[in-house]
Amino acid sequence: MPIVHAFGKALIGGIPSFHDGAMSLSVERPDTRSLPSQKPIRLLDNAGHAVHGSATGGFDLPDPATLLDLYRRMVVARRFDVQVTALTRQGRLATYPSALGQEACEIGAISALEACDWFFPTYRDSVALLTRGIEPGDILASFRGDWHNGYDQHAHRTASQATPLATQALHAVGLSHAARLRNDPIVALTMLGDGATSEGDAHEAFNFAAVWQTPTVFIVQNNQFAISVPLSRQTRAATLADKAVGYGMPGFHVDGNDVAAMFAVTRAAIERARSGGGPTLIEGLTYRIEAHTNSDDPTRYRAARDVEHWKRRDPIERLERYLVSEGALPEDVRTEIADAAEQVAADTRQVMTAEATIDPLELFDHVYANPRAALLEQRGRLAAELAEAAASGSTPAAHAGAAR
Amino acid sequence: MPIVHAFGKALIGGIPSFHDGAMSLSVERPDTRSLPSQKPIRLLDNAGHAVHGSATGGFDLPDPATLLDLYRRMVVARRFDVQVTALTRQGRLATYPSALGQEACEIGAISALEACDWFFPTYRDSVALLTRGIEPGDILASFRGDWHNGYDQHAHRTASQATPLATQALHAVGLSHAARLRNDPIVALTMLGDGATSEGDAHEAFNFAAVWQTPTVFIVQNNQFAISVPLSRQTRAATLADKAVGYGMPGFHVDGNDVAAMFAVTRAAIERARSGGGPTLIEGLTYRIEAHTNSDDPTRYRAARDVEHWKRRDPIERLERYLVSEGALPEDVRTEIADAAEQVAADTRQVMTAEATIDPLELFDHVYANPRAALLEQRGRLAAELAEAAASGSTPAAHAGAAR
Amino acid sequence: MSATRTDARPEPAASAPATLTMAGALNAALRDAMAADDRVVVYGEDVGPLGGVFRVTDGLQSTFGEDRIWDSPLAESGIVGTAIGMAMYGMRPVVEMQFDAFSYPAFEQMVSHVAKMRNRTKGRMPLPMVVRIPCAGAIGGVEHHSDSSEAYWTATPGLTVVMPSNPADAYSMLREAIESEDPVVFMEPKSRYWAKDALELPVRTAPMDRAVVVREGADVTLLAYGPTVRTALEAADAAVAEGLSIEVVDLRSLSPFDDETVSASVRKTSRAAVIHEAAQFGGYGAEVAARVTERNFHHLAAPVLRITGFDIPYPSPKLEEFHLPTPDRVLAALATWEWDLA
Amino acid sequence: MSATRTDARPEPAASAPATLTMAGALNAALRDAMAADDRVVVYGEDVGPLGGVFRVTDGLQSTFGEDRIWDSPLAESGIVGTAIGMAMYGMRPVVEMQFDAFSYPAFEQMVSHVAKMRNRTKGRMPLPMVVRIPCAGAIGGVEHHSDSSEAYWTATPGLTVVMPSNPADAYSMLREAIESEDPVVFMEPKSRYWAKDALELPVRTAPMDRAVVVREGADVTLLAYGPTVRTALEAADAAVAEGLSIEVVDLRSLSPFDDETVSASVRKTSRAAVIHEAAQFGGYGAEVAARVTERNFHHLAAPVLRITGFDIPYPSPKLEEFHLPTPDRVLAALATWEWDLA
Ligand SMILES: Cc1ncc(C[n+]2csc(CCOP(=O)(O)OP(=O)(O)O)c2C)c(N)n1
Ligand SMILES: Cc1ncc(C[n+]2csc(CCOP(=O)(O)OP(=O)(O)O)c2C)c(N)n1
Ligand SMILES: [Mg+2]
Ligand SMILES: [Mg+2]
Repeated sequence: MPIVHAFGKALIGGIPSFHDGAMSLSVERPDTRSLPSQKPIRLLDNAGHAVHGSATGGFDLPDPATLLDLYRRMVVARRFDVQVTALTRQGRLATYPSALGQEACEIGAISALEACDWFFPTYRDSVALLTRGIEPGDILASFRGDWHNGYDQHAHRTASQATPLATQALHAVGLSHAARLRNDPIVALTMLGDGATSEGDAHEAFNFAAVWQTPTVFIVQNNQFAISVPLSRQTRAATLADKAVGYGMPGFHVDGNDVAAMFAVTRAAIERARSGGGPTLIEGLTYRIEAHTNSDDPTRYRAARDVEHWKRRDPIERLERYLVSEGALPEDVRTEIADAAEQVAADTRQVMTAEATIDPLELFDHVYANPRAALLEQRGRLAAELAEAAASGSTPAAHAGAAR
Repeated sequence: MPIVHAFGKALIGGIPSFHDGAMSLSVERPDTRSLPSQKPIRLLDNAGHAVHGSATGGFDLPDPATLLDLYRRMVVARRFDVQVTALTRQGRLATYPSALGQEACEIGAISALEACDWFFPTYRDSVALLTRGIEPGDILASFRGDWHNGYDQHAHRTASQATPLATQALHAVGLSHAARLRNDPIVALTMLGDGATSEGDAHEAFNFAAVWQTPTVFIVQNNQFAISVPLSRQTRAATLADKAVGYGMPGFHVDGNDVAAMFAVTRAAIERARSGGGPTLIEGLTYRIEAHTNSDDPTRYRAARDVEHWKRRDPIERLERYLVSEGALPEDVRTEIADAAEQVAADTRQVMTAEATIDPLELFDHVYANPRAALLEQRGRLAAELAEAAASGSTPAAHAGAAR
Repeated sequence: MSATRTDARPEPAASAPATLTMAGALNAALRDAMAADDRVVVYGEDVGPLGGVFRVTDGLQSTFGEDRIWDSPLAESGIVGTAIGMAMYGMRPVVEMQFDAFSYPAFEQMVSHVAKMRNRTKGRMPLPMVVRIPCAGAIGGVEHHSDSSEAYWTATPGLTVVMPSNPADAYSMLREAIESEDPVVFMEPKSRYWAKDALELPVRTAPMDRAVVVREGADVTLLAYGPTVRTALEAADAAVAEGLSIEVVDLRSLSPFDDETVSASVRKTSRAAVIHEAAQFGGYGAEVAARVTERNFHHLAAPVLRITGFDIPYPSPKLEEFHLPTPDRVLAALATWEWDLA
Repeated sequence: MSATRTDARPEPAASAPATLTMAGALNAALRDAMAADDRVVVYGEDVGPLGGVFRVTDGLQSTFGEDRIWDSPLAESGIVGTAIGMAMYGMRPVVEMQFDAFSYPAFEQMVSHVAKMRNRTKGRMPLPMVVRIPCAGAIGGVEHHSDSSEAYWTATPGLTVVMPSNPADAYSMLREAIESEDPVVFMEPKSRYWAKDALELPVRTAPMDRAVVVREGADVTLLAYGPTVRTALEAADAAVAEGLSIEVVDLRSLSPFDDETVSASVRKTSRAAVIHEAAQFGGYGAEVAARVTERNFHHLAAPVLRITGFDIPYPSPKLEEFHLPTPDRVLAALATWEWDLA
């Protein structure tokens, strides 16, 4: 994807450290710190009009080809997400955390990342994985319950989807620091939720990245809820991007339903990181339209009208309005994109309806590089049980019933 | 201590939360956020002259009586600290973390706290405990190795000196929140080091305090080292007070060797907290003149000239210069203060030279409210061993030798 | 200085027997404890309007208001650390960790402070607080939702660790935990949240620190707790056909361990096995086996068996059935004993 | 994509025997590992110019530079969490936790990721990394400086946990830990840092996962590790006078457990005791006692004894001598056995 980006115009001038041991009190350097804009950076407004002036934060609207590509990815992501939620309702998955409504945040950010870069996602970010080229069946293997992780992390340069909140942000910092030590010009991008910013690990990740000046981009997807807990119970900061100040790192508060802004700001941060400029914190302000997961009941904690309010700010429709008004979304392209999305949905249905064969004996195979004697004994006992069950014609399901 | 304080003039206007769920994108409130001043707030300069203008951050110099009292407390604190370090060198204590050079930070902050308030100190803050009225022997019992904590926390409203870094900050938040739920107008003040701000617990404490609007005051004693690690490896922020921005909490960067400034800013924060205004983060920029503890060798990681540089910024001399120039430190008062300090040193020597009697059987008495049968069995075994040793005339020391 | 109990009320009159799940019994226990003592406050992640991801706090916020039960920021060390401060003030906080694995960020606060505060201060600063942990697996949860963390807590002197296996105990033990002067790790087996019993509330069962013989038998003692009590009882039922008489002890209290009840049973049957979901190596069953053996060696006809999960990370939903101890596996394990040596 | 070993050098020729402390041997192991493989990086609190609070990394920064060994910000979860990322890239990070108790903030990263990453990814994402933990007590340390944390790690499937007791093993096992494809919790008994031995480097002792019989005997097997190996050997010396022949096994590897070596010894002597500093309840000795009993029940003349610290938080410096197992206490414990039953 050839991209024109806004790097250089943004207010992300270097923030040097003013402390070097003994001399701090005598330092009289100019104060280059700045607060993130309180109004989210936006390149397209909800009506699909290009935004001008200070609200853009100095970032340029990506070119039409890029925007069309982002549109395509969002449409596919949405269709996939809706399909997986439906499959989950049908009981084909153990759980699924939907990103419906967050496509601009997910796709804008991940599309700015190159294939050589690393991505450290959460459970919420399946659609970003899809955009990154991972097969639906491999993404969903963990949510179906086959194994804890279903794709080859190295092949896709994508870590497993982290469940323990904010833990993966530290992995991103570590990996990108290692790359930097090797003069390998890659960047690590990690996503985390608004709730996750409250965890100690988020703080430690921001701080290590800033002190080590690692090539890391932190995308905080502020969907305004942590399961049932609203943002007002999570932070008292004016914006989550404000946190960047405390680490001496640039922070951006971005309209997370504007894929153009998310893309442009993330791209600038990635290039900054790649060129040795250190980490950036980007907050995308968005909204989780679906329940937290299928087992959640959001009517207990938020009003239907809030959801309706945010549905009217749909990120895909916004870009569509712009593209249509620019004549950049001809009917045949729109149809072709819709077909591609249907194809992904069909593939997803197919792979998720087929049962994966999982060998229970594999439980013992990957715990250590070299099998331990005691574990092999245990493996032998399960093998004998399975053989006996097979001989007596009983199915593993009998097992399951008893275990529950 | 009757005190005139500067509350109201300081730039600590309320920072409301701009997030309340669904409506965030449409918020257009005035931006009341502000960055802490990068130049530390100072009321007395190093020459002992009163500072005027913006450098004071709008805080007023405390009145002469207050300053004299602060002087007295610092002199006593210094004498105590030097005495304890000497006793430690003589082997009377297992360890002692000195606060030499940090007296303005320690005493300025703690003197602003009322007796009804709670204090949550670290291992570094023995001199603050002394100022709070705790007996030398009770403060030092833990460093001598008698028991993990030697004073009555409730009597002094002072928690034990925390070793696991930043953990105590959460206790302070919890206690002050409980008090607020009870409409009990007390404040909790906690101290932590520059290094400790890197821990996840510091972040969680700042955040819980800000979200819950607890009456908590955080004093970060930035002595520019965490054992051997300089501040530049701990943070890239322009000041540690900058961290406050990310929590929507007021933050102040203060000259930690100016006891007047430390006192005035802390007092304002305490009053703000007491009147429902929520928490404040105060960074005192100071320097650790001694080694980290007696077992540390600072020549390995810092230059003698840095230490000399900071010795010339001695907090006690600074205030003394001011008081003398104002004619507020008559010779008889100075002598009286010096005598009082010597008396504390003598008391400390005496109590630390005497051996405390410690009953090993007490090891079992406080683990649970009600003794467990299995623990009583173990107690019985130790009692029998001790009885046998007593009968055979062997001393516990034989034990120690064998155990090491 | 500390919070005073300003609102102590008499216990409500016993209700008519009603069918309650364990989640419902826990909810009732919290409700009654909050009504009885206004020092009791409840907080954690999603415990407010949502009522907890397992609905254990359902409806409590609308009854007691946000000053008694509220949603905290999402940070477990923060939750436990602030609860310590609240207990220091004199409150009786009851905090929730959403799953075993999400208590790990609070590990330092638990081990370095919750467990040690009373001892550190020679009893002057007790910490009456309860940390509720929905625990263990068998609910088809994805990774990190089915850990068994009890071995971490039981290895920590200063912590009291209990785990009910049924609704009546859940109610009674949670009330007792909240009334305790000591911090209690209160573990709630997730797979039993929906187990039902007919109960009259407020029910008080055996003291929280006692094990209970839940089924008498002559040939072997099964030592179980939480989710495996049902496994043991089912095995005992099935064993009847094989002519084996199994005694089942519900340990209830993991720390302290009720040596008296357990040893009495083991001396009667001369054989014991402990059953748990957690991995075997270094699991809580090791302590059970070691101390039962120490105290009853010459009464044992065979080594104490450990029937447990394998020594692997907890598996994905489709594989957990192969990992967990089942009644069949219990019976198969018993069959390996050299019975003729008895 | 991953770091490649660009700088592999042949091992240095064996040095002339020199007297080395355990701290010195560990330092040499780090130095040689860093020289042999430039994927090895070392970081943590105070490991740079200071050389670590125990001087284990003394002088390494001046040799290898700040890109190979550096001081990190003060946050243990951050240290372990970033090490995971570095290992994912292909480096071999060796990180230091300053004391056992200060590893607790890293607990979640250790248990939820370090232990689980290989298994989670079906072996596609191994984590070759070492977490060094100066462990245990007996150094007169104030609170939180003398914990024994091994039971937490050994209860966690996926972690390899080793503890050397002498300089030669310290060198050899640390080299092996760094070369391992799996994450290793490398525990260093603080009280043995200054223990000396004459060594020729680079020394390679028994494989890291094997226990070693360090003293042969006929009547009883003492199972010890780290600081208590010395305790056991001293007890064995003293027992000679009493006519008791004690065999001492240095476990070395806590997880995995070397059943083969231990069972062979126990079957020979028919009696075993395990010695550790940590509290008994739920301690690592429980696993040792349980599995030795399971595997050798009919060879045992008496229950496996546990000679350990009391079930209390680690005491203050002046009281630790009463808490720790001493040779006297070992002998007294052995004397409680009913020897005539053998
Ligand atoms: C350490 C930890 N604590 C608790 C949980 C349980 N949990 C899973 S998702 C979630 C809410 C996360 O909210 P947020 O970070 O805003 O992400 P979102 O789900 O909104 O994308 C919680 C509490 C967890 N996964 N990890
Ligand atoms: C959680 C934790 N990690 C590590 C340590 C070991 N340690 C004790 S003091 C110290 C340095 C603390 O530096 P700082 O917070 O700046 O306080 P100072 O000692 O300078 O007052 C370290 C690393 C600890 N006590 N707790
Ligand atoms: Mg969220
Ligand atoms: Mg410091």
